[in-house]
Amino acid sequence: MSTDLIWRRRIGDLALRLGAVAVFFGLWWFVTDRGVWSEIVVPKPSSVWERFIQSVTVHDDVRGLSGYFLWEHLWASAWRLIRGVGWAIVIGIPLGLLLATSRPVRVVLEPVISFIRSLPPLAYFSLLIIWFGIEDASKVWLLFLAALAPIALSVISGVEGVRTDWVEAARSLGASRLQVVGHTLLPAILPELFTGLRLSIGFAFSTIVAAETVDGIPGIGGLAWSTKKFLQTDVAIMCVLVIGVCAVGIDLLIRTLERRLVPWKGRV
Amino acid sequence: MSTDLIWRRRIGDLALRLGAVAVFFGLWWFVTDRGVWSEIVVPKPSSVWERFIQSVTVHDDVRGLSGYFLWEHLWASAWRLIRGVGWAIVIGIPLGLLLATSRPVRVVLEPVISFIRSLPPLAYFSLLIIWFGIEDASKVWLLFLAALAPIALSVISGVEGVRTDWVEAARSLGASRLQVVGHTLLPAILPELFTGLRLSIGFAFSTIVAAETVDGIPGIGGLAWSTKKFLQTDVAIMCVLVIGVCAVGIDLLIRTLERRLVPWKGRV
Amino acid sequence: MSAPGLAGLTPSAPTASRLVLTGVEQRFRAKDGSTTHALGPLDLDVVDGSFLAVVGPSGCGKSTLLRLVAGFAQPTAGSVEVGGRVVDGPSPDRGVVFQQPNLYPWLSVAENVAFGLKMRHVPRAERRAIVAEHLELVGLADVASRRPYELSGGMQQRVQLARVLANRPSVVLMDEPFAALDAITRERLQDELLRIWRTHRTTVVFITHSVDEAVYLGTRVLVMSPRPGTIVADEPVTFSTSDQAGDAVRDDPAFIEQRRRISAHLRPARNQNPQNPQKESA
Amino acid sequence: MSAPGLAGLTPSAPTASRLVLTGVEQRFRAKDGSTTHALGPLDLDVVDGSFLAVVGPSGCGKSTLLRLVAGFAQPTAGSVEVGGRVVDGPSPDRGVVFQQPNLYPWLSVAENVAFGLKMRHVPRAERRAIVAEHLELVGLADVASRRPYELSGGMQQRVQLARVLANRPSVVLMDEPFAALDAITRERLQDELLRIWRTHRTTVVFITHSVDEAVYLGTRVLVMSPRPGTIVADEPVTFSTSDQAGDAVRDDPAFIEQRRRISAHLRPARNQNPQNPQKESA
Amino acid sequence: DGDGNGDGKKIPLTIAYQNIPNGDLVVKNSGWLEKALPGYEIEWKLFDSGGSVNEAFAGGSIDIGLAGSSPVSRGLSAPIAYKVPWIHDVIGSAEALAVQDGITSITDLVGKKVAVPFASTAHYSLLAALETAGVDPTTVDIIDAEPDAIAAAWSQGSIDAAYVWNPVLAQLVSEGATILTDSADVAASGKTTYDLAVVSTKFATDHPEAVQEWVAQQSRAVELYRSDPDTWAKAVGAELSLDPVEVLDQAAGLIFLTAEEQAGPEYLGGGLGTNLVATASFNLEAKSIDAVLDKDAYLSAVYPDAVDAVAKG
Ligand SMILES: Nc1ncnc2c1ncn2[C@@H]1O[C@H](COP(=O)(O)OP(=O)(O)OP(=O)(O)O)[C@@H](O)[C@H]1O
Ligand SMILES: Nc1ncnc2c1ncn2[C@@H]1O[C@H](COP(=O)(O)OP(=O)(O)OP(=O)(O)O)[C@@H](O)[C@H]1O
Ligand SMILES: NCCS(=O)(=O)O
Ligand SMILES: [Mg+2]
Ligand SMILES: [Mg+2]
Repeated sequence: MSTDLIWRRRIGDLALRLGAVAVFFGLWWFVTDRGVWSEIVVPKPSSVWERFIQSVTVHDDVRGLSGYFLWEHLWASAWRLIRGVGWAIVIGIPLGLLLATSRPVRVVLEPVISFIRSLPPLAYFSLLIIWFGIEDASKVWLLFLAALAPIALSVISGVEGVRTDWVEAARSLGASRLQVVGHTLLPAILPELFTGLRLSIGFAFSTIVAAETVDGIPGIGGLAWSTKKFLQTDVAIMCVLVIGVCAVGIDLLIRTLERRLVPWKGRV
Repeated sequence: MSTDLIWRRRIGDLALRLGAVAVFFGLWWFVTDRGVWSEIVVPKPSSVWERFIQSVTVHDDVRGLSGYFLWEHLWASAWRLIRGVGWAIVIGIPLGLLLATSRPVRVVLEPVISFIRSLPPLAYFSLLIIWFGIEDASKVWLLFLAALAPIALSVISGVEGVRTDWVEAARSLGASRLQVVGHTLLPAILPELFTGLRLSIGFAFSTIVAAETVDGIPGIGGLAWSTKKFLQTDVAIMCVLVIGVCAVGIDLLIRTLERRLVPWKGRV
Repeated sequence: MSAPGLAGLTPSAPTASRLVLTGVEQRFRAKDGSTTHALGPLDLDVVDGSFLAVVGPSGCGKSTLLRLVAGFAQPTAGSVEVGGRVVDGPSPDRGVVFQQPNLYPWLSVAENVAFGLKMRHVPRAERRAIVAEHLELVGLADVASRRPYELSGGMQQRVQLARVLANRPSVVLMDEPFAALDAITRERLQDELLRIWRTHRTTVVFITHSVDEAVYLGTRVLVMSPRPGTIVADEPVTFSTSDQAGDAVRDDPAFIEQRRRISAHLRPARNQNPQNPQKESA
Repeated sequence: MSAPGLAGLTPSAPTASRLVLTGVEQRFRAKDGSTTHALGPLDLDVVDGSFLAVVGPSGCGKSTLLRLVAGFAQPTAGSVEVGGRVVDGPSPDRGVVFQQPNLYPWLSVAENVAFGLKMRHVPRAERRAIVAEHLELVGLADVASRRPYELSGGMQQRVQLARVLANRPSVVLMDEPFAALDAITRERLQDELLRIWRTHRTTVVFITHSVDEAVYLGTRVLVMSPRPGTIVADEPVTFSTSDQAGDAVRDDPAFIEQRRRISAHLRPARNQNPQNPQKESA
Repeated sequence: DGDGNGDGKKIPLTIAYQNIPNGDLVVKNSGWLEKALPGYEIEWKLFDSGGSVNEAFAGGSIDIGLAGSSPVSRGLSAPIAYKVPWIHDVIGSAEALAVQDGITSITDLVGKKVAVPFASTAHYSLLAALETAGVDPTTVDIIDAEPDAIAAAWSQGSIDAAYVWNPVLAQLVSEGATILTDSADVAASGKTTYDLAVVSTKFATDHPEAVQEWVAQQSRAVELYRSDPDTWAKAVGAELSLDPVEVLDQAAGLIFLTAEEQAGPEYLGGGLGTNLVATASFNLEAKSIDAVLDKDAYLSAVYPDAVDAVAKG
């Protein structure tokens, strides 16, 4: 495909997406203007915009919202997310590989993992607090637990789907069991791993409010949670939009990375 | 493999798992007996067991807990889960296929999906309540939204990984585009679909408390939530255990189903 | 035994299977930006009912050519026409036997063979008859209910063959279909293929590495140069249209002579192979 | 040109590559509970440095046999020993060229060939030399940096061959390695293989459908019966150990006679084929 | 009369309740309302906080609900169209500021970590207590935490103080916390907090008789508390899965008022309206709302008709 065509396609994509965003805002404006629903639940785009402006400025002697600028909230949450997802990757990939390659480990640990991943964070968060304190550690743990399962599970599923002759070839070329894992299984499951990673990050994002219900300021989820309790729905919606936009951005990034790192997907 | 061997292996697995469960309860009993943590946060196995007995009996003229027997709570939640995950399957698979096979649709809808799946339920639940009322509909919607993404995403990823020559063969054997989707893509992505389904159900389980924070009785998540606020941690832990055990059971079931339906996994 | 496939199925496009390639070229773009000139420029006109055998060195673009005719890819330059219509995608009129086995693991062997018939809504009873017939044709009636991954490589290729023939396409494109077969099975399938072709006079494009096979089966043999594949020889052949077969043909001095000539066409081509300059002196 | 692979690499097990199969049988259990008797019972004793060529009808258990020797599967009955040790898993001493190409798509062609060397910690410079040598051997030096899925089927098989030979195993197991190659490339690679084998005297098990190839390359040719595969003929051959090659051998009347004899062994075997009872009368 | 509209179709009445040991749970558990209002299809919905009750009202899903005075004043500022026909309880020692050893006065809280469920009555009381003591709230590290998280954080030792209600409060005390001040003290300085009933303006206008009947049953529960606390506690305990003794312990920190008492000038007769205005302006100062409405909006939100009628009847 010519570079020209690639660029034309990219611009087309962008136009389509911007169009979709415009439609979304148009609809939002329309229903709130009509007063279909109470402003407390569905605030106007304009009030959300005002909140956004407030959140990045000093107004009435107040810095941003709840004492922090938007980017401070965002960074606090992002740093928690990075650690949570980071640990999930660091632990989840070896764990998944171990589970997929060792039967006794799988028999015991797979149910444990499906147990843990089904537990509602809201119900066990206080356990994390008593173990890891009310500070960031418990939040990072919660995000880690949310992010772990998709990664571990996709590794397991990926390994199960790896062509046996790839593994056999590696073994008979002199790869040790460990080398098979590192040099054959790991690259072979990259497509699944990327899906797992995307799901994992999405889960972590959607858990950010639950993680920040306790001592969550600064934090974009904590801000959403506390302002929602105060019926400042416009702030909460702004936070939700910010969370969503960040998540979409990261997702597109991962997709691009995937296309670069797994060019053979669907071609073998 | 002989039937004999299969049975011996199954019994071995069971023994390993029961052993793991015994270790878990042993440890739990040990730490609570030592009083390592406050009983309010980590109750004794015995109090949880008593709560369990209460939950299935009439005691002091009270039926079960919060006016319902355990199975009534469980069924209320299960029915919500079934509908949520059911819709997620019914919508998610065609949606994923559509996204994977139509570029313009994907360009617009894929970001929308990654947007939605990253949103924290706690932050947008009130929107669902205002749209769908306080009854089950809003809860089912929440569970549906939680369960949708893993299914849709694994379908997309699966389709991207399908061998092109399978599709080409189908086309040149006379399959229409729709037939390719139904007779080639769908069976070809079964392995990914099962992973997506497992993640999806797990995620729905872990959202059950968030879904039942409002008007959640009867409901196992609602029970956990309301009693936890009252520091009846033993009830909450019992609920969490019940949720976890159900989730593990369903997961094992799906695994078995997967092994039956996708015997070719890793062999092509 | 009646000719297989006669049971009910009429060819999807009984006539008009003439194949015309005009200035066809194929280039591939690698990730690093470099371009591989895989094929062409190629001009070719294959009349209805021909049996075109294609031989050429490994990597010269034979599969690429087949994929263009099948409609799996669009040429970088030039056009491909089948039956007067420009090829812009796959069609059941053009059946393809792929170089690698690509059966569906979720279907049994019989279901794999029935796939095209089912897609085209052939009634169940008829379908079953056609499948049985074609499984016998390739000698695999006894493994009808097995899954492809339980078959040997050669068996899988035979199932693929049955799957395509059962569909009775008006053009059959075959990419080294018999490469994984032993001599006996191979000769038997060659004869069966010939019989089917003689009965239905479908156009066949047949890629092979065996010059013997090409001369035995083809009405026309195309010899391709190393990559980028162009035509270095294009010879008409008559043995397949004679009413002889088997060793009667293979021992025919005319056959041996033509085989020798075509092999000779391949040999110099080989020496021009740009991939192995060091071999030229050898 | 020096013999490929000489650059530094010593065979992983210089001697002791004798192959002993005792009462080997292989049965497969299908999902539906039925059992396929794929192979055996088979007794075989192959001395060090033999070139064992195996021919037999499609689906007779040749690949199954190879997989047992490779250690990818355990026999249902009997035992497989290589160099006096019971085979209980794959080992780099036994290099395997698979019937289907199975290169790693995340590695370039050169990296695929280097795979085994890297796993065995051969220093980078040495590795590079060996890889270059073997890519030249199979005529693919110019596609070293490409990805496998950008190669033709025959090219992929050649890369697989280079990958195994570069690793210099003491036993080489090859499953129809040249089936996807044109005659010229095939003959050239046959001669190269012979040269390597003559230099290193590794034990080779070579599955092929070409009796010509079997007689040309083997020191011993095994003819197998249809499934369940057993030995119907076991003939010593001497052409590969003579110092002749190419047409000098192929035109040798002794060669032609042996080829004819072995083909004859295959023919009756063919007629007993239980898979095609209806063909017996044909 | 409460017989509905006579055509056999029952009028829906959706009630949002919370798990607070007061008369509402007695009414629910004993089924009094269902008997008193046979023409109504009554549904009880459990809510976890005044905040979510407010949201449900905004969404129009609720007719009668329970929320603290702080969330109610915020709801009125929003504005949500509801009125206050009843005071479930006046919060006394049930909500209190529990502190770790070494903190002996409110001024000691400066620089300390104090946990409180944001947007609740306790949050309001904490801020009020700080103001009364002349402590700038920004100098205190006030963090948001739900009661059970407070309990966990306390045992883990990561907070210095918490303003919270029972049973967490009792738990903190049993783990060595001392009570520095409670909502009764805060009330004495004029910042009383309540658990209030709210009824949507529409429902109150359409079915005043139902509201009156509802109030009558609530008043009956208060009377039961005074005459037969054990029966009262048993009903509440059944709802909360709690021991009746414990229920009575917890209820001791709340003040329950009969319809007659509520009709007086201190409460629905006038005092409550003033309190709501004050709460709203306090919330504005604390920046937890953006603007206060006209005084009348709060004063007119008090709906004394039902208690008046019940008190007279
Ligand atoms: N995994 C399996 N499950 C069941 N049956 C199998 C399996 N693998 C092989 N078989 C059966 O074993 C027999 C021998 O297979 P094998 O692959 O060894 O044949 P082959 O001699 O290599 O044939 P070809 O020349 O076609 O490659 C076949 O009949 C095949 O159907
Ligand atoms: N997707 C691709 N990307 C880049 N190059 C490709 C691609 N497909 C094929 N090629 C190149 O095009 C050339 C022709 O390939 P093709 O598969 O047509 O060869 P062939 O004649 O069928 O060879 P063989 O007999 O080995 O199957 C080869 O050099 C190959 O490397
Ligand atoms: N007692 C607190 C109740 S509420 O303020 O959350 O409604
Ligand atoms: Mg090819
Ligand atoms: Mg084989």
